[in-house]
Amino acid sequence: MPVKHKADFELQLPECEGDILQIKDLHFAYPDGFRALQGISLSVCEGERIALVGPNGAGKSTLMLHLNGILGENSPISIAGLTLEKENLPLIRAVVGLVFQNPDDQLFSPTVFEDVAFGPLHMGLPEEEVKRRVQEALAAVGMEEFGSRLSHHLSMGQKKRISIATVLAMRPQILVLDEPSAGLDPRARRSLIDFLRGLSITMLVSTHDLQMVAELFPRMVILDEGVIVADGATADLLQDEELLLAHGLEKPCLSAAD
Amino acid sequence: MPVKHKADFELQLPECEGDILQIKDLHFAYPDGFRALQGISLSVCEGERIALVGPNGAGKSTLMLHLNGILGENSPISIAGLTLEKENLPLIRAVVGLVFQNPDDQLFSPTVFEDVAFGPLHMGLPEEEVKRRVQEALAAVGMEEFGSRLSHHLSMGQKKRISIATVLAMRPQILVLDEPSAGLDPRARRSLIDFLRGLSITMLVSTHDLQMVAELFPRMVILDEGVIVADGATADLLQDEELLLAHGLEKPCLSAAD
Amino acid sequence: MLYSPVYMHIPDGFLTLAVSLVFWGITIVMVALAVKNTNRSLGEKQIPLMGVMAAFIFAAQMLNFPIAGGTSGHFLGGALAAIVLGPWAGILVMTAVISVQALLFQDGGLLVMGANIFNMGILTAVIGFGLYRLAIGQKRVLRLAMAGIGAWLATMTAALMASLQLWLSGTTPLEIVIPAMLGVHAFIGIGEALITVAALVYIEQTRPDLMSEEKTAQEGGHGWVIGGVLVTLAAVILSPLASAHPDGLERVAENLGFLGRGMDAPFQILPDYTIPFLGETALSTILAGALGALLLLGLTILLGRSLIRKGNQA
Amino acid sequence: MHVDIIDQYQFLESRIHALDPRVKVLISVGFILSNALLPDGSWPAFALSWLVLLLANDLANLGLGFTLKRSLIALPFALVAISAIFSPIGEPLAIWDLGFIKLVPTDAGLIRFFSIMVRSWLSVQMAILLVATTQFPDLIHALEHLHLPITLTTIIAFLFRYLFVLTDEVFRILRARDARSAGLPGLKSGGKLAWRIKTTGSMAGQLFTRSYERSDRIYLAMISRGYTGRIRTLHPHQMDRSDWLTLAWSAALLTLIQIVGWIR
Ligand SMILES: Nc1ncnc2c1ncn2[C@@H]1O[C@H](COP(=O)(O)OP(=O)(O)OP(=O)(O)O)[C@@H](O)[C@H]1O
Ligand SMILES: Nc1ncnc2c1ncn2[C@@H]1O[C@H](COP(=O)(O)OP(=O)(O)OP(=O)(O)O)[C@@H](O)[C@H]1O
Ligand SMILES: [Mg+2]
Ligand SMILES: [Mg+2]
Repeated sequence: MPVKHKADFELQLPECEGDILQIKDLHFAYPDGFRALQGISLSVCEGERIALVGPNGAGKSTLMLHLNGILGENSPISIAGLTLEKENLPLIRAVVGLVFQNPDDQLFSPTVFEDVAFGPLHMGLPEEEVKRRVQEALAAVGMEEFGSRLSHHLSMGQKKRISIATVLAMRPQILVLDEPSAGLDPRARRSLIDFLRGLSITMLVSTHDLQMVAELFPRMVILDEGVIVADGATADLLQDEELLLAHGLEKPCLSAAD
Repeated sequence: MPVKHKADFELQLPECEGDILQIKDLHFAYPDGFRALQGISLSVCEGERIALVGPNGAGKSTLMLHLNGILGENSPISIAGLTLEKENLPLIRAVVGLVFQNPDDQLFSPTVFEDVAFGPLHMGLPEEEVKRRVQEALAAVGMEEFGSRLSHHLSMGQKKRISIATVLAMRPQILVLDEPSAGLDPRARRSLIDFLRGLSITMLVSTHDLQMVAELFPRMVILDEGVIVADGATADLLQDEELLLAHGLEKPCLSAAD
Repeated sequence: MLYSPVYMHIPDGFLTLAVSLVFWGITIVMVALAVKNTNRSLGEKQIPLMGVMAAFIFAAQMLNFPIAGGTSGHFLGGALAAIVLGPWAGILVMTAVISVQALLFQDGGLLVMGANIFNMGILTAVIGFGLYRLAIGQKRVLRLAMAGIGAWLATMTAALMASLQLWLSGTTPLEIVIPAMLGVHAFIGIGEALITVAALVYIEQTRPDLMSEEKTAQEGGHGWVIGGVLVTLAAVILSPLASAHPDGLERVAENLGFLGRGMDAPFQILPDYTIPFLGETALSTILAGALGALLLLGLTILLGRSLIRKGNQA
Repeated sequence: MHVDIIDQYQFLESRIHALDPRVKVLISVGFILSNALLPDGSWPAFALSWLVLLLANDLANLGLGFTLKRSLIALPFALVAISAIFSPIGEPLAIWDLGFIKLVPTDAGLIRFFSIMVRSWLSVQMAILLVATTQFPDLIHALEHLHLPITLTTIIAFLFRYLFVLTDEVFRILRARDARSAGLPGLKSGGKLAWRIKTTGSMAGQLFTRSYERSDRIYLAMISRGYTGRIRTLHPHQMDRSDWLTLAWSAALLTLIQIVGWIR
């Protein structure tokens, strides 16, 4: 079920020069001095689906946290034409929907409904609109009936879907997912993949699951030690076994699935 | 590095009739009434490596918790000739080494050394022997220098190895691992597989990673809804796509690896 | 058992309305202050932090350690929360824990919740944090020892206060409830102290930033030290006194007038019969109680002395 | 996982389940207050209170004995009140000489003891009824709408959510400890008590550190969805006619109980 982005409360985005996301030579060091990002440049066009891969500690999560201004104020990032500055943050957080890896960190309200409503409420939308958006987002992830359920009663796969709904309810232009398939069994993973395939929205996804990358993402970016070591068509990069091996990856099986 | 099982404090196990583990029609219901195991029978011979697969909620973890008496007192299980009774429990826990999925649950001491020493200390071994065993176990997982490190600050892959060491230090006859490869990046996963391959000990491993199963385990048991639906040679079962699909599994890629 | 109730949670029905309301009053004021102060010091991060910490205290209460013969030690957590999060946040966290225990598990009543929060949340924060704050700038061993003593005393004081509330409500005579409650909690308190110290050691090793002295100093000023010492002194003096001379305590209370002698019937705080003339029947109980209390007092003093000596040598 | 069996909410449909949670909170507190107000030994009033409870049990489709069965948890605390039996007021009923101590139960003491027990027992049942018919999140809303500080209600909401996550963690840690608590024949297993306590303390410390770090991540998740320090909530509940009616009826019943209790 693709999410339609036409409603009363549509964001008026400034004109964008073809790129919905632009990063120019981004550096970042954690307070302890660890230089997690060392010159990242990336451009993303509207509607693209990009996979971000790389070994543990490569800096994937760090990069994603920059995309809606949680880390690194005044970074050289522009999102839908907006620069990453303090006064733009609320708008940017409405544009970029960030889903964390562990749904237990993302779903912090007692009930599913309250959780999905959190984002729209904090955008200051009227109650009626909030309710409509929650319904819509739950429908988009196929969990309409779960509104009144308690978050802790859900299975891992269900929690993952609800996490995505919490962000969809904010009608983001870009969906940023941190390792969405980790910890899912093959069936739940398959249904997640099918769900993501149906979603027509710009998407940046970090993952260790190269098989999913091959199935779902035309473009792939390999990150290692804070730099982008490769950026190109997934089909090409996955053929380059040497490259993969050098960055802790493994050529996935391309025959079994689909 | 295979762990050698000859030392001063070797266990004197009673004669075993060829099977190191025997389960006969095991039933188990959780306190809330959910019947998680509904008639499990399984025999394991010394030195066998068996993979336990099945969808989320199949009962894999439940079964494993039975194997060293954490769940289900007086179950129809015999381990190395010992029946699962209260007075045998301490001995059985020395025979069966159980490693949980999440190393964060397994590692509860501040330093790696203290954690690995927990089992031997609890067994009442003299200090010298404890130290020797800790060194040996850490060496077996290739982490000799990590003794004084804080468990909290290790990477996932390192924590996994330490978890296994905590159990190896007890010199178990059977190693039971619950989803050892979950959450590891391809490189860490690969090194775990290589490590397990080098370990010559009876092994029962639950996993969703069928590719690892194909590489490492000659025998495979499929569990679904509390019953064993298939038990046989991995090579055969993995060919049976219908069977796999029926139980939420997917045929893995057999070409890419090795 | 998934969740085992702790004896210190007073259920509804055991305290009179007047006693319940008095302690609700104190508690409400303290909690309101705590809300104000944490808003100021912790900022917007406070809510998830305190919420998850409350869940932590709750979950940690399920940790137990085998002592002997099937009994096991339990953990209350008030002092630990106050030491690591600061006293105000500690009070809020314990308030949340105690209300959920009452609401969700009926462990402790609703009408008496004010008293329970006062005993287990506010007193433990005052003593636990106050004494720990006192040792700031001292050697690590001394600080940890103070944390341990604080945790033990906090448990004992909470038990003492619960006993006093029960007595004020005419539920049970002083000479019985004090030795009984203090006797049980002397042991529970030891477990509490040891776990608190061990947990602090772990936290210091893995997240030293959470336990830095500046942070602790920032979280509460000298007022807490004074409060902690005063409450501790009061408790240490009061408990043997109360169990040895219950009538004496009562007379003091009457002279101070806070028992409101004029109130009658439903608001009767102090039914007459709790003024026992030291009859033969009660004598042995009193003796036993006094002995126990004196023993505890002596132990506390000895422990304190040896620690101070150690601190001076350092 | 499955620690949620400690959640006592009963998934049923009934008039009581459907009531506005604020009404249920008010009635429960009123009932407990009424118990505290009743004088010692007002048995008819206590009986009437119990009748009201039974009726509520029935209206909630829980079965008559539901709250009764669950009310036994408060029993251990009764030990504390037993001493009331021997309070030196009223007429002595007997003298039990136990050698080292003489116990003298009195009639007034007995009345006092049983009154305390009945009050406590009725109050606990009402609290059980409240949580059995009200989802905890609704309860939190009720407290919010009754003007508790939002900081506090939000902390409680977080506590409820993470209670289950963290207790699960505790259980897994405890299991891991059990799994390695092995023994060998001929050796004394278990280790020293101090070591055991230290291990438990480490477990508590570890749980603390992990909880603390989790709260950091949750904070990040919150700001990424627009949180700026002020929690906003929906107002999902509306008082309707039947809510007001129930409230009025209950007030009348409680007044009646007080009258019965105070008429001699
Ligand atoms: N708060 C922090 N302070 C200091 N260093 C940090 C912090 N968080 C992460 N790092 C370090 O930054 C580097 C990048 O971490 P990041 O979480 O972005 O990696 P990742 O690519 O997401 O890895 P994974 O696949 O394991 O999720 C790592 O080396 C990590 O140790
Ligand atoms: N403590 C518990 N109380 C009640 N039911 C439980 C409990 N623990 C697990 N279950 C249920 O028992 C069934 C088997 O659970 P188990 O954890 O053994 O599955 P599993 O095969 O290990 O699944 P996974 O692949 O997700 O780890 C599940 O349906 C689960 O919901
Ligand atoms: Mg990451
Ligand atoms: Mg499992």
